[in-house]
Amino acid sequence: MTDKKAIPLEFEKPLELLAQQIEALQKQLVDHPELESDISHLKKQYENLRRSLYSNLSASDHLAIARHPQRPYTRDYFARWDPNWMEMHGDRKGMDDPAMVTGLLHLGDHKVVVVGTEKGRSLRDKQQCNFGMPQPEGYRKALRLFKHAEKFGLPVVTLIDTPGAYPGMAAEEHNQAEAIAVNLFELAGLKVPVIAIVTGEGGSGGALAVGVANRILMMEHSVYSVISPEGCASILWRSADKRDDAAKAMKITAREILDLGVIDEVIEEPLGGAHHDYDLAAQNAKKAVIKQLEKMLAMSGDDVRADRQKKFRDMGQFKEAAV
Amino acid sequence: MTDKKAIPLEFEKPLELLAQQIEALQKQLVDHPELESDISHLKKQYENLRRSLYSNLSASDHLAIARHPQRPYTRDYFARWDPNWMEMHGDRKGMDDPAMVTGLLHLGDHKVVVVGTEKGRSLRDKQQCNFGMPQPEGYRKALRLFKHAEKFGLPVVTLIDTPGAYPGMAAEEHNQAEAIAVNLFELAGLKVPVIAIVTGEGGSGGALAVGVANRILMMEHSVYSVISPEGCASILWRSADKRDDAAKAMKITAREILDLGVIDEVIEEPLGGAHHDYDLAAQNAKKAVIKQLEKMLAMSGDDVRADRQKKFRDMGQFKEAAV
Amino acid sequence: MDLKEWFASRKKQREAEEVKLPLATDEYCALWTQCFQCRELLYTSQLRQNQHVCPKCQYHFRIGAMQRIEQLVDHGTFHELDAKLESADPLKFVDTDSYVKRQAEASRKSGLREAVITGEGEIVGEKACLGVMDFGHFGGSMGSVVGEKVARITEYATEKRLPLILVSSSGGARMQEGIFSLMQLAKTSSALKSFSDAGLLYISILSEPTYGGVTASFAMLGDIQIAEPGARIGFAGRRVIEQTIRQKLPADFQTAEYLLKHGQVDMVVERGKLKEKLAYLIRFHASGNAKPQAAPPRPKAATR
Amino acid sequence: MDLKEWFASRKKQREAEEVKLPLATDEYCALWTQCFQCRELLYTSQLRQNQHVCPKCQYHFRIGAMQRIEQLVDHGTFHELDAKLESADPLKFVDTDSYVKRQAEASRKSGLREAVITGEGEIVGEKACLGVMDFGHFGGSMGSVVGEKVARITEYATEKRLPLILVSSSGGARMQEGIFSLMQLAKTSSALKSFSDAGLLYISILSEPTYGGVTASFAMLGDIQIAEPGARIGFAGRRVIEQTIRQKLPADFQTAEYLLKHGQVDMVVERGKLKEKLAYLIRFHASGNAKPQAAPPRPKAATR
Ligand SMILES: [Zn+2]
Ligand SMILES: [Zn+2]
Repeated sequence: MTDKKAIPLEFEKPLELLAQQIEALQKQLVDHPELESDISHLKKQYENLRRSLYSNLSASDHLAIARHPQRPYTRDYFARWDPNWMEMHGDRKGMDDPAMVTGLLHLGDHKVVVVGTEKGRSLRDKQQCNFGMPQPEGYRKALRLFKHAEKFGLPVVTLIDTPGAYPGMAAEEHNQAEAIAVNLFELAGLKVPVIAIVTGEGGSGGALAVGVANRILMMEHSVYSVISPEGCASILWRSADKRDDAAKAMKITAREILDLGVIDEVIEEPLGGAHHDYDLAAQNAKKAVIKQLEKMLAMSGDDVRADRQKKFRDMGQFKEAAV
Repeated sequence: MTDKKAIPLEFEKPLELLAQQIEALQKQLVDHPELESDISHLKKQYENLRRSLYSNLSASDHLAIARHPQRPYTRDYFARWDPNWMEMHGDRKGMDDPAMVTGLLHLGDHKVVVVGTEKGRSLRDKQQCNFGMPQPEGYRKALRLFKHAEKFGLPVVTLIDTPGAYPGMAAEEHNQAEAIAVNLFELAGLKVPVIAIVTGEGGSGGALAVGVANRILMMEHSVYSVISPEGCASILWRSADKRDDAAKAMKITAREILDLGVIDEVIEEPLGGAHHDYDLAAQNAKKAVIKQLEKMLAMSGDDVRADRQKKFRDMGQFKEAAV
Repeated sequence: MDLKEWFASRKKQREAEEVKLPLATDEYCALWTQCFQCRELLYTSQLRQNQHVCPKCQYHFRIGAMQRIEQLVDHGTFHELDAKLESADPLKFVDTDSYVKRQAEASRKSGLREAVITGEGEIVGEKACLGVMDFGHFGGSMGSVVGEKVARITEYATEKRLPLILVSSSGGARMQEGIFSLMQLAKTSSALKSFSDAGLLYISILSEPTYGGVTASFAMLGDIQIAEPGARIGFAGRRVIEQTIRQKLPADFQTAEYLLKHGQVDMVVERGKLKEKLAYLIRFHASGNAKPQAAPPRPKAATR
Repeated sequence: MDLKEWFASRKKQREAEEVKLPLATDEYCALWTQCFQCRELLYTSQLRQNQHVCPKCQYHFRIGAMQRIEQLVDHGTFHELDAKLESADPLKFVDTDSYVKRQAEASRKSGLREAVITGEGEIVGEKACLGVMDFGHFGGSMGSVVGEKVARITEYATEKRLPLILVSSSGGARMQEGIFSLMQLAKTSSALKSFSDAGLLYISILSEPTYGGVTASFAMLGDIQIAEPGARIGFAGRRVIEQTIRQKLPADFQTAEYLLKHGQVDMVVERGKLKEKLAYLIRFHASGNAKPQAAPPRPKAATR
């Protein structure tokens, strides 16, 4: 993906206007060489504005980048991490949910089981993936691979990019809640290392169902929240228009969640967001995962499990009343 | 159930005719006391014929009794073994298959997990139970209870009365074969004792899926076979009419299978079949199960598992060629 | 502290605050209560005697945590644990009002510090650990305190090798605690994993209503799942689903009976029989089986 | 014994019997073979070179066990095990003909003693145990010998700590052995349970056709499930299902691709890539993970 093809986001409009101006002047440059300095000035302005924009992003801006239609998805990462990765399919019980991608992958020198939610690139893919919202069968497919990893002593790496679990009728009938709960339960008990990366949207229980990891990483512009900002706004503000307020209040950005102590690391993205350079984004993520993984590989299985359970045991803030 | 209400089977017709004669004579007895001795003679004949019939049943006769519409079903046994038994429902993943009944039950002094295929008594029940043919979800419900039993150290008692697993489209989609295979696999690994009783029809893999037990018992008139006699006849004889030949050739009766060394005990039924006296049939079955169970309770979990695995390891007959 | 003491201390606390608080649940407010289902007017006192089940149509009214404990636990045997935990405000959350104010308001309405009460008690003589949620407090939502108390009672039960009973009633996670509330799903499920590996019995009771993060964690992890008649239980709310699939859902969708049909609960038990069934189940899984289970197997070391 | 020797010994045996046997599979009989799917006339020798996959439409022809072994195992590395086991006639079974006669007829047609060949060999240098079924022998049906040989190779692999690959092709259980044939489902699954508990890798390959008792036992118990393109795989046969549900089934029902869509297999792999994928999978699950897994946990003793 090159910059040219990137669809600009709302908050990037000023940048786009500047770019258009520069382009217009450049066309006149042959006839009017005196424009050279103006162009150079504008280019500097452009760079400054860009830096300034990206160092002062609001929660909503991050959300927009995290949801960018050109954002790299799970399959984009897997393909770049290991072009020969081998996909594994199905829950063995009637369904292969394309919204949950699973397989075997060489990550540098390490062999890992990978599991990730997938939004789908083409319209047809998106529809089949329910726009990244897994069915219960998708979570059970993930669970099958978690157990496979445990049996063969393979670490697990999960990628998270989902608005949440699919809220459909069949999903409820097939016990969506149980599918998620059982994954939380079984992930807690694994003795192989689990590393999770939120690459885009980390949406609620549907994200956590593949996110109970020893180390949780977030891509710089990804978000992670208990409910979508729209959902939160429509319940608490009684208006989905208050999405930006909700996004801000819930502290959904990678940096904020790192500061809250819930995650372990923020992975730098290419300037402007991961969609400007898939290869670089995938490489940064790969390096970060390998670094975290290698720290864990010296630990015993029992210690790996205890480490993960302690991590989640400590989550939350509360007080103890005097009386 | 009393004798009067029992629907006679084809091979019982001569008995029925005799009974009608006796009844006719008895009506005339007031006016013709001299008939007394004739009646007494006929009654003796009746008893003799009955004994003779039931001591020389063909495979098809057993099959007919095993499939008798009034035959006691799984729920009839459970209710008599423990009127307060507690039913447990569902596979937790979308379905509660009524063709597979599961629960907790006090069997004498023992607490056991019970699992059994159920044909259903009323027409509506029968339809819901698919006439005793479980769906994959039924086998997975059974598996859930097997795991429950294992977790809590409770022995398992299974009752088998099924023509086989349901051959439907959704059943195939939901991987009927896997559901059966996984039960065979997991039952083999249980460290709690498992006792199975074939109470009616033991039909193929759909029966075995709840039949991998330390001890296998069969009710006197029950049958157990790799394929239904009709199915066998239509494949090998190319005519379902040859059912009786197939039934005979396959050796499907309790006594024959005992002689082949595949099962451990034949449980006596009330004369004429279990449908003539539910209470007695249930009591005989209960006694037999408790006797077998108590032999196993002194064994360690590992020994119980090894005992079961050895049992099935030894099944089969073959030769070793010289060259 | 038993129930009597608990009520006494709560009364004292209220008097100290010199505020006239309404009673814990709305139906207490009047002499008469109209049944939500059959519209019958019922004597509130009679309704209470009938464990808040409509004598006419068997509608199971929502009840508070203390009432539930009163119904399930033998008189005088309940000892509350971790009663003093109360919510913080880690995000300094403000929507149309501040989380701090909303917390105070919730406590004023419910008379409770948080949406779950945990403790130890006896059920027809059988010792058990309990956690009971109260929908009347902040919609039974799960924040850090609910998660912490559920995790603690689970750990306590593990240590004491006692059966665990959790009665759920919740709208889901508490948004005002953001990502922390989401993480409670993992915290409670993880505690239950260790509890389960110890070979102990967990009975989950689902009462009206149980949704979202609570359903998607501890409420669906019972060795035995029991639902109250008519209770609505699900992951996503009815309206969200209808908006997603653009069609009307059947009337009985997400009811206890619907869940039973779809294999999600072991049984639907009417309130009047719940206590005896619990005692039966505890006894069935306990006596004779008290030996601890071996530790789970150690898997191979991780690859390099 | 490697393949060359095997063929040599088979040839000798045949000559000794002084019977002109046809070749193992029907398509060998002619210079030309018509593709079942696209109807193209193909040179049999070319078809063979292409691993019996139609070069035009990719139809995967059914192949015999020895051909399969030739395709999968490195030349000269295959050692057959338990080659001498042969069927008995425990029921003295007679239908329109006797089982004994049918056995002889099956062996004459297939040139095999039984419907599965088992042994040890190398796959791109990776040691593995193999069991390969041959539909050409008695419809690949499973009687006591097939069950015994599958159980033995599973136990052998467990003992040697080698990966296990079973290639299925079967119409189901062998009716002529009655209840004994049914019990082979349990025997093979039980052996696989112990194999799996030892932390070892089992790859199940489903080829055209795999039905009934074989599908409902070892063929569906793979850690990894691979199907060949177009292979029909199921529990019940198509006609039985159509009779039961009284409606036509979709054309692709029970094909490998249908199973993939319904989550029953991990992947559909064309024959030309099968060997390399197997080697990849064996390596992926082997190196660095060779430490044996601890024994499964001991559950509590049974109740009294
Ligand atoms: Zn009412
Ligand atoms: Zn072709």
